[in-house]
Amino acid sequence: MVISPVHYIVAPLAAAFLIPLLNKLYDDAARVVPGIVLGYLVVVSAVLVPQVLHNGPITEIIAGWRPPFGINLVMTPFSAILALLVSFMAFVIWLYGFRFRRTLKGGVVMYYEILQMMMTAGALGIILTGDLFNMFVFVEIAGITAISLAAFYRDRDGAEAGFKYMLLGSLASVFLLLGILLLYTQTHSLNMAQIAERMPAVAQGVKIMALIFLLVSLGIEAEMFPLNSWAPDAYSQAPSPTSAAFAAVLGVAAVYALARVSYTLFDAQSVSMFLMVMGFLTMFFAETAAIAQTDLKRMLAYSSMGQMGLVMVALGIGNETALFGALFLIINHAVIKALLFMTGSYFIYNNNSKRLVALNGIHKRLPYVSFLFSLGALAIIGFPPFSGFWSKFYILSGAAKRELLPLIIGILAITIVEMTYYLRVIGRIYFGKEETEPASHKPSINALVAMTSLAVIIVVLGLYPDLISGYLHKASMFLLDKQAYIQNVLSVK
Amino acid sequence: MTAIVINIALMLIGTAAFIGLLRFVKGPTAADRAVASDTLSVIGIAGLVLLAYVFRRYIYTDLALVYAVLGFIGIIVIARFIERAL
Amino acid sequence: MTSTSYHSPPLVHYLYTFILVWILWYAFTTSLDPAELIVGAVIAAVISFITVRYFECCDPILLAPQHLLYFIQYFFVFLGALIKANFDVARRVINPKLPINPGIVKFESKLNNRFAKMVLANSITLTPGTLTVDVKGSTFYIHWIDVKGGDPETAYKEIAEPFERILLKIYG
Amino acid sequence: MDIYVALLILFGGALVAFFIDDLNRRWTGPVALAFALAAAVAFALTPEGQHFRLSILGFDLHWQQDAAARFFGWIVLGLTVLALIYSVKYMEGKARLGYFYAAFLMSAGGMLGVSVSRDLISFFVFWEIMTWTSFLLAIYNAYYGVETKGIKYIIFSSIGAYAMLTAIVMAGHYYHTYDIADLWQAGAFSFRNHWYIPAFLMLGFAVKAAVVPFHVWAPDVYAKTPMSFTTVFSGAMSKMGVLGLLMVLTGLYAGGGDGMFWFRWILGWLGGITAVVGTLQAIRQNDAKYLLAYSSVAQLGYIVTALATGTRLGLMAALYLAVLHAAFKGALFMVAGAVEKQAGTTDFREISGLIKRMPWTFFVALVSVISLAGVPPLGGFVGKWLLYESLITETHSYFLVIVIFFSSTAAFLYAYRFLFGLFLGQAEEEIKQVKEASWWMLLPMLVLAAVSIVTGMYPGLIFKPAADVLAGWGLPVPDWHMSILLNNWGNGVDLVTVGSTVGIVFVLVAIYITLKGRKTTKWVSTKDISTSGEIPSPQDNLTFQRGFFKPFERAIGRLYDWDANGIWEDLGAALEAFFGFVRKIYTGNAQTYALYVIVFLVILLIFGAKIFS
Amino acid sequence: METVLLILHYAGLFLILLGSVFLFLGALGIYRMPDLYNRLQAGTKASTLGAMSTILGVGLIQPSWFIKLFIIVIFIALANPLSSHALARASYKAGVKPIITSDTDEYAAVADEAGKPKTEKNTQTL
Amino acid sequence: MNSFQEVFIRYRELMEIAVYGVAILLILIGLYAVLTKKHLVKVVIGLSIMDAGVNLLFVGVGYITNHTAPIFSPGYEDAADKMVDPVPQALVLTAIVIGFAVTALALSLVIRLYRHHKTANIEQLNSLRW
Amino acid sequence: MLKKIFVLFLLTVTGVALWQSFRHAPFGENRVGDVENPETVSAFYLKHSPETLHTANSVTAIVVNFRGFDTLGEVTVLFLAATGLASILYRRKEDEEEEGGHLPVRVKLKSSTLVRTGAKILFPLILLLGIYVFVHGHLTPGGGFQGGAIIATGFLLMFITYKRFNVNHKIMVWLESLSGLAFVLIGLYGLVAYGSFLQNIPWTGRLNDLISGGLIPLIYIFIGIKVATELTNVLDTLMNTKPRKK
Ligand code: NA
Ligand code: NA
Repeated sequence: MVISPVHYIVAPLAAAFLIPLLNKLYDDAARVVPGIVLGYLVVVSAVLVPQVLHNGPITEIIAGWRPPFGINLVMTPFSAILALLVSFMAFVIWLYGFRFRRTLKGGVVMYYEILQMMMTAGALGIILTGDLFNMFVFVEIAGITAISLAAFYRDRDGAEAGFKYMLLGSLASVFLLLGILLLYTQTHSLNMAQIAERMPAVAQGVKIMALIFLLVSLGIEAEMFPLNSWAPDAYSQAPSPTSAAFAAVLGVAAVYALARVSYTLFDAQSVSMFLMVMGFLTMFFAETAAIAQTDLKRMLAYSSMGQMGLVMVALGIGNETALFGALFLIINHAVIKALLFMTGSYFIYNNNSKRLVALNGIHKRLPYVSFLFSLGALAIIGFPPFSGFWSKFYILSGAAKRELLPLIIGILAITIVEMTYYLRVIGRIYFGKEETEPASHKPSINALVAMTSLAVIIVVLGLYPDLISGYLHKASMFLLDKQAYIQNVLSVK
Repeated sequence: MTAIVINIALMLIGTAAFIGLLRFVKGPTAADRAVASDTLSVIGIAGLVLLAYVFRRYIYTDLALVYAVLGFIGIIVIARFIERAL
Repeated sequence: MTSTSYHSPPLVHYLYTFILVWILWYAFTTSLDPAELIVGAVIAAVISFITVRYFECCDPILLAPQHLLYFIQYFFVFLGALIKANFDVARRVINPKLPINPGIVKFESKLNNRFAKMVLANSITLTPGTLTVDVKGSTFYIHWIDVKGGDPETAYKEIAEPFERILLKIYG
Repeated sequence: MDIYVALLILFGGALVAFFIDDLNRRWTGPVALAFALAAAVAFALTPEGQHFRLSILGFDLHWQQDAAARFFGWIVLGLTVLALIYSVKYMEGKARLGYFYAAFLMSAGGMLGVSVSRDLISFFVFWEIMTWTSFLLAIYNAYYGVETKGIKYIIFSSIGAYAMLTAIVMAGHYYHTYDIADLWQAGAFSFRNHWYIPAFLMLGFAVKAAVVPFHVWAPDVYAKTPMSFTTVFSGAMSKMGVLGLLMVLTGLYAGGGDGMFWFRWILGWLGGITAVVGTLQAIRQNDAKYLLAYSSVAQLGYIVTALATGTRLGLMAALYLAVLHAAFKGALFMVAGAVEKQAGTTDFREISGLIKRMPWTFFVALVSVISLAGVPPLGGFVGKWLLYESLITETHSYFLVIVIFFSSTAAFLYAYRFLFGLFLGQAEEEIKQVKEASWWMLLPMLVLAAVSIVTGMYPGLIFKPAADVLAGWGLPVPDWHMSILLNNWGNGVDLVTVGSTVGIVFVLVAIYITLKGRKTTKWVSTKDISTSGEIPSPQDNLTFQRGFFKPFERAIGRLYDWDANGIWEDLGAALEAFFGFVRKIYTGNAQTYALYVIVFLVILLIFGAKIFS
Repeated sequence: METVLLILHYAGLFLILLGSVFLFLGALGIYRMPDLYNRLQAGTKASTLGAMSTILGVGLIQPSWFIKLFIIVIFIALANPLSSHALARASYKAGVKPIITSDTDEYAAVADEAGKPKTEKNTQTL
Repeated sequence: MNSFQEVFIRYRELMEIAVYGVAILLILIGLYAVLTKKHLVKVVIGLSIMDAGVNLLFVGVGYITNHTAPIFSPGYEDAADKMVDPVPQALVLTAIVIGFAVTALALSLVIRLYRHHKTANIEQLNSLRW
Repeated sequence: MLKKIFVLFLLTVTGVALWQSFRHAPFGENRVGDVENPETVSAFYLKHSPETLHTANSVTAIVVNFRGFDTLGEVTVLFLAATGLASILYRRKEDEEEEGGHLPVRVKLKSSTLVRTGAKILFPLILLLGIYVFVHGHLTPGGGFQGGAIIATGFLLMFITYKRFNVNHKIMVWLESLSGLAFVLIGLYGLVAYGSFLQNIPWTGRLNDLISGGLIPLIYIFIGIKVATELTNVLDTLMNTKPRKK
């Protein structure tokens, strides 16, 4: 069987259905199988991404019906890179958590593993599908897993976080359905390429209504202000590997959906201002809320929202430079935020507390973890020579190309806020006065490997961004080229 | 003749459904609403069968059957809920 | 799909359930297409396997010819009562000022069979002015729209007797 | 040897130092020092004029070993090596040495990188590296600094850096290049084209050079950082601001200095005000470290004023003072560090009479203070001379001269206080246990003192590379001689003669005082002083040093009321309060959140046609 | 054959008409009757017969549909009184008081066996 | 014969109000419950009502006057051009199932919240804020 | 009060906007277009459902084949909801202690004997109806989801009438897993044999035969089994969470 994009979806699905059975035969199946699957997805990416980057987009037909009549998966350079990112991050997160969950008992681990793996499948589906309604289905897969995982822990306020996420997520799906239905009534199609092709003929009023419904819906998923109130709760209550996946898997997919809808279905110009303003407000409100947090995971959550805001700003700026920056930032944020959640989780685990105060002087107990956390913090602020710098620089350059001086100043002003709270945490870690010395939980070897590999990526991409820049350029160019997408999808026989 | 009768029947059933709906809205207790919806579901089954005939589609009778089953179980569940037995 | 906490029922029950379900399948499909019948047989076998423990309504002995006659008799008695009941309803609905004297009465039924009791209860519900509120053991509690006498004997006579007479012949 | 070798050595050394600390804490310092020395050697071996180009993400990074790179590079490396020698003993026994030395070397690498960068992107990258690593060092001594003092530094630095970044991306957009030479060529730094490009760049450099009102971070940070790094912090890192200003000014002057008058006036006066504010604050400090910190602010003010003149002598003065300030202020911070290490404190009220306990340290302090005060025959004098010359004869800024003169005169007060407070007067009992600092610490101090002495007689040693810098960047170059100071009227002063004469007199007087002083001193506790008729409360510190310059403070008291620090802190507090208010929108109520969604939806539905047209 | 079909047709029409009238009356019943139990009385009887009659009527008009429609009728006959009974029982247990004018409420004593407190007025609403 | 269908044609506007209007009204009613009801279960019911409205809208949009269900059962084998749009019906099936899944999940969350806080009042559900 | 007025205002705007936008798709208008030369997906499906797939119910053809990928996702959503539900409501020792040593119970009170008797009779009938609905998914209205749901309501009826009616969880897990897996495997068979995931076999029988539509009925049967077990599971979990005195 030749490797094709559909494996991204089918492998996790088959595994999810199989795990309950295997778990009866072999105790650890639930923990091992997702790793095998996610590892396989990385392999799939490793095979497919170069193909896409060199030979152009792959459109995979499903059920034998060519687009626009059947559902199809489209791997453009943009989605291919994100698919690689998501599957890789999911694998690393799995690796990180492999021994972590030993502490949980019995069938609960199985639920956890299935949900965590399927969140990745949902995200991949969102990224790969070429069909609007199919995207809705995958949004729901991702959403349901995310809600369940946010509510996973009993001793936290998980259910509350889950309920809030559920409430807003349900509104999101209602609006998404309304948007899809409106587009369907006007274009008689669900295939994104064909909708895009027929869009010019649609009456302006309906077009805008559909756009509004889609934007609000995807805005909720992509943590756009003021629709993002679920995020801090969900991030902070979920198990740490899940929090990492929220940032590195789910967030990536949500932003992708936002980009695809804005750029392919609609005119990038018409949403430009909206995305810039909302992205900026997202940054502003998230970072200002983050600075006063007393809870580490909540602080990281607000920080994630801030980064998503910046991505939206970049999507709004909309030139190739800014899109390059956006894509780079998506990658950086996925890697760095995952690292921060992973390391932060060991702080929490050791302190039995999520409070920042508990971090005082923790570097004595967890020197390497502290080092990695600090590295991540410096990188996410965008200090050179870490990778975060380049993405920010490109986004700013993109803004400069549109001569948006106030935007540049605004972004940088907010970055200072972000910097402030991250550096305070570093200060606490290294210089805080330690109160007590509880028993240490040193990171296990698999977690160390996972965290270190992310740190290496951060440094390597910072020092040698050209490792991926060619691909990113290709991807961002392709995102801008609406006609190429339509052409590629609809010409498939 | 046939058309007239069918139309009268449809109108009667429609009016019946409307009156049932009034009771449903009025309540006053949950049990009263349950009674209303019980009757409504039976009215609905009859209406469905009649419509199947109007549209000359045998396959619609399946809907009536399914609706009958689901309506019945729904009322039993509501009854159990009303007596706070769930 | 269901738990196996009871001892397993006799084979004839399986067969009996199977046949009933298969007939029902035919009623659903109303088709003598061999494919349908074969598939129906398979399904009926599966269902009879799952539900045989619960499906206890009608012993095969009920299919004996004399019982069939009683059934027909019951049907007509019931139909008459039903139509009567409906005109009664019509009367009351159109003119709700009719004197009503509601109350809940009870009586003892002589029936032992659960299915028979259910048939009786349903019949009572569908006949004029009465509604089965509950059955506990063999005591029936009936909401009676126009109570003609509070004592169980009167109630029994007025409400249950015509049905139970026939039912006792079948299930007695 | 390629230009990047020194940089690689420094950054690699940082990594090695960080991890070697886990193996053996005693190796960390020497290893770091070895790397710094290696870097210095590599830098020395890098041939003049060598270019290094690198393309990252399509940006052409350009590093060059030119006169400016050598000039500032040697300030950085020289101080770094000396400070690391000093550190070996100074930091002995302290915690987190891997962290300290790694940040130190990276910071040095950043500064060296800034010195050699000839394009704005690598300039900015190195600039940021130097900034965040120095932040890590600024918070080294106390976590509590992170919440207030240390964070102030990084916030101000980042405001500056991001102003620079804004300018850089805008310049990149308008001129399609980041190469500094090309930008000069294109007139990118001219106010006429896009005023904010030069303005924002200079804002960034001004913060690093601690120009008022962006100076508030400096005193705390200079005083709180371990002294071995403060040496570099104040001596070298602030010079990166000078380098940047010079770079922008080069562009400005190359662009014909269009409408420059007002700008130079502003910058000059900012420098002057900085000098005055720094001096006045230094005078009232009770802690030697804070005194030196404010003094640094003041000294940088002179340099900025000198830069602002834009004249031959002024620019020369700026570069000359940059080196000298690195030398004497580096030495003085080392002195403060030595005192702190040996006596446990640098608070004048706790300490006095160290002269007998730490004579070598005193010697370094004396030489450096004289140089700082700008008194002949030491190096500082030459810088002041050039500055006055430039202001009087070239730009005729007489008011500014008065300001600078006031500041220089007032500087005597704190210079005196520093010497007296630490070293002179009577030694308390507890002071008598104090020993002279280790030779590892004295050696770099003496080297720096020697710089002040030698340049006092042979300023040409600095004039030459400085002139190369100016010439290399196409700026006006004054005539200069190895040891003769010319004024505009053609009269010359032979510094060697002056220097030797004063030196001999000094030695004689010193011997006399030492011999005589021993006999006449009568011991009285310095902590038992009358309170001028007021009844002291038990909390009052009765040390006589407490009210050292009270009369002076009373005389200029009003000036102290205007406290930039307080204003910034109020602003910060107000911002945090505002942020705290803003985050209340996350009420925790799920229904409110749903309401937000619908309100947002409705706003879009109402105004959608406008928003998405 | 034709005639038979015609007769069936008209019989069917009659049943449909009759059924829909009873359905109407049933609905009227649940609307107009004074208390829940009386509404159930009226609603169940009329709607059961009405639905059965209407459906059988259609079955007569379309003989090929008859078997399936007959199944529906049997189901209704079985299930509808059952559901009414279940509702009556539940309502009583939930404390919905019937109007009793005959002084006879034999059920009151036993309905309580689950030990649940009876409320004066049922306040439970959906 | 089918005057029922004639009604559909003649009063198209009316039917539009009836179908679209009711669907939209359901969405709004659900939304109202979501925004104002304090009981968690009522909020969840509100969401379900919204779902129902959207589903109805789907089906309504797919309807074509005088056309029949898109099932080629005996007698209708060649009636393809007389059938309503099957796509929204297929979509709505998916939407219903997903709506059910979310509702079930929501109820489970309510159960846990109730067990933990001993209340189902949404306003007392704010341990996570700011 | 003010809040309610505000909410009503919001709802009014939303309602008007929805109404206005859906007026652009007039009710009852034929937007499908020419079925013989399809321009829309709907027309394409109406053409190929009987012609190519030989599937009478074109909705089923869409659900299972044309847009079968959606359906796979949908089945997954259901599966994940059941998993999530279980992960949210699983009982720990601590929970039992917190609740004062209560055991889970499905229904608190015994149900009416009449309903119990009725349920026993109706149970097989409901199961049969459910199976009928999904086996004839390609011929009549309904299908795997509907049939599965009907079966689950059959179990629901038993759950609420019998305290001790329990499903065998082991069998449920097997059915659930295998039916889901079967769906995926059928899809993979299409991928391997004909080049695209979920592609139907070329032999699709005769329109309106029970055995027609190629793999469509087979898939729908698996979906029916999966949905039935899944929903039953969900109901079981939801109903097994009430505490009861020991
Ligand atoms: Na009933
Ligand atoms: Na079907």
